[in-house]
Amino acid sequence: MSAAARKSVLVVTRHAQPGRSLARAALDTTLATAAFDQPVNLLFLGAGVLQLIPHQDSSAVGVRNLRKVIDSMPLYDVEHCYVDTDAAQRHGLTTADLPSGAILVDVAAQRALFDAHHHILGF
Amino acid sequence: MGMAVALNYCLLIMAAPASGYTSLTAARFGAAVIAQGHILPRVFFLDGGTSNGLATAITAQDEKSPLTEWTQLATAHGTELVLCVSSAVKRGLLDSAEAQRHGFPAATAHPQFALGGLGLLVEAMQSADRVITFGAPE
Amino acid sequence: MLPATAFDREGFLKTRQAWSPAVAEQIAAGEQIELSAAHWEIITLLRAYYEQFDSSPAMRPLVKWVKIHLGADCGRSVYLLSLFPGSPAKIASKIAGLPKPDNCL
Amino acid sequence: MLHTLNCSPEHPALQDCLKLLRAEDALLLLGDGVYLALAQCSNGQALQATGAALYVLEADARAAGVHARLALGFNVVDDAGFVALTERHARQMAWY
Repeated sequence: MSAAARKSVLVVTRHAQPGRSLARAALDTTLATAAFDQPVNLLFLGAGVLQLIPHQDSSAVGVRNLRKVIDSMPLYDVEHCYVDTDAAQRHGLTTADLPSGAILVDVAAQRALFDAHHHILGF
Repeated sequence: MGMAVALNYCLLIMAAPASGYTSLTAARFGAAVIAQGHILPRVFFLDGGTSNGLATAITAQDEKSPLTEWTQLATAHGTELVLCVSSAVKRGLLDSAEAQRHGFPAATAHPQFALGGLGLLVEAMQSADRVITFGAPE
Repeated sequence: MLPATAFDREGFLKTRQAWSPAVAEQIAAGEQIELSAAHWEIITLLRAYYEQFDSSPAMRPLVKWVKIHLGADCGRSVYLLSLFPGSPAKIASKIAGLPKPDNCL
Repeated sequence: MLHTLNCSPEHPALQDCLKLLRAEDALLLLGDGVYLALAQCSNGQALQATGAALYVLEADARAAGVHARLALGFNVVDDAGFVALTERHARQMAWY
């Protein structure tokens, strides 16, 4: 498949975890798309930013630590992820809390992301 | 409305059949896509959506069964129905290979659904002109 | 030697805590692999990956992870294939006592 | 682009959708989303203010009883109409 023929995918993750498995599904889809060498970006929108709270310890509930998996994205060559500025502020997340390579995006920049990809997957 | 070219569609289903009628809407949409002259080579079921492939789901006689709607789509038009394998096995949906691997006597996924990796979604998205997602609030 | 009941049907350790270097040798023997220093480098890196990212890597991130830590000569899929023929991410994870890399990846 | 909204008027997804909705977009209400098309729904009025083309899926509107008390400005589409919306718009975002 030539690079020009590749279709880019924007994954929009809008739900918090560990309450819902959708957050995990969004991340798995992002990683799988990247693992198959297809262009993909991940946007944390609304309550989705809550997935980024640092120092998560899910050992007592017995599920995988989602934030740690999020931190592996650069190894899948997903160098950047996009984070809803308003929602981050609303939930008290600062730049220091975010994964390396995170880019804060206001509504206009979020919309530009929507328009810049071939497909959008809403989780 | 005139349509110049047939488009290639891929559906991504996240809605579970028992939590509302979104999966019925999605199956109807799939049929309408084909009726309008487009092609629908693959429907990918992810997360709660994988329950659409549960062979043992019982629907009341006077209601529509999502399982029947999906399998009719597959039978009539050759649409491939793929359940994300890790979402599926978590929910007890096993094909005969997975059932054997985990030591269960029989498959619980309907035989017209295949278990497969997210790579099959990635592949479908690459060839699709349209990817339409169906999710539902819990 | 751990009994067969310590492993699942595909030979992955059921509990990560049961792992030891001796167990790694046992699993590797089952895969017809004799562990060399080069194998151990990768196994140690894989266990560090799991510690940091709470998941077993797919092939692509594994290659990159190895490249970061051992340099470009080792951070290549052919190199990993020569050590763990067939499916390096899966086989090396198995020997390192980690869960099977996610089916979906 | 096409937005589909499948949640009640009280759900936070609506606020996110409202922020991203542009006048050149289309929005199709599905499932519990059809309640936004009720006359008198203030959130429905906020949707109208975006200038986007607003649609309600016929089967779902009927199932909810909304078809009989639809606000002006919401167009009813059947399944073929839904497909036509996806023909016209290359991208879809599902809000739920």
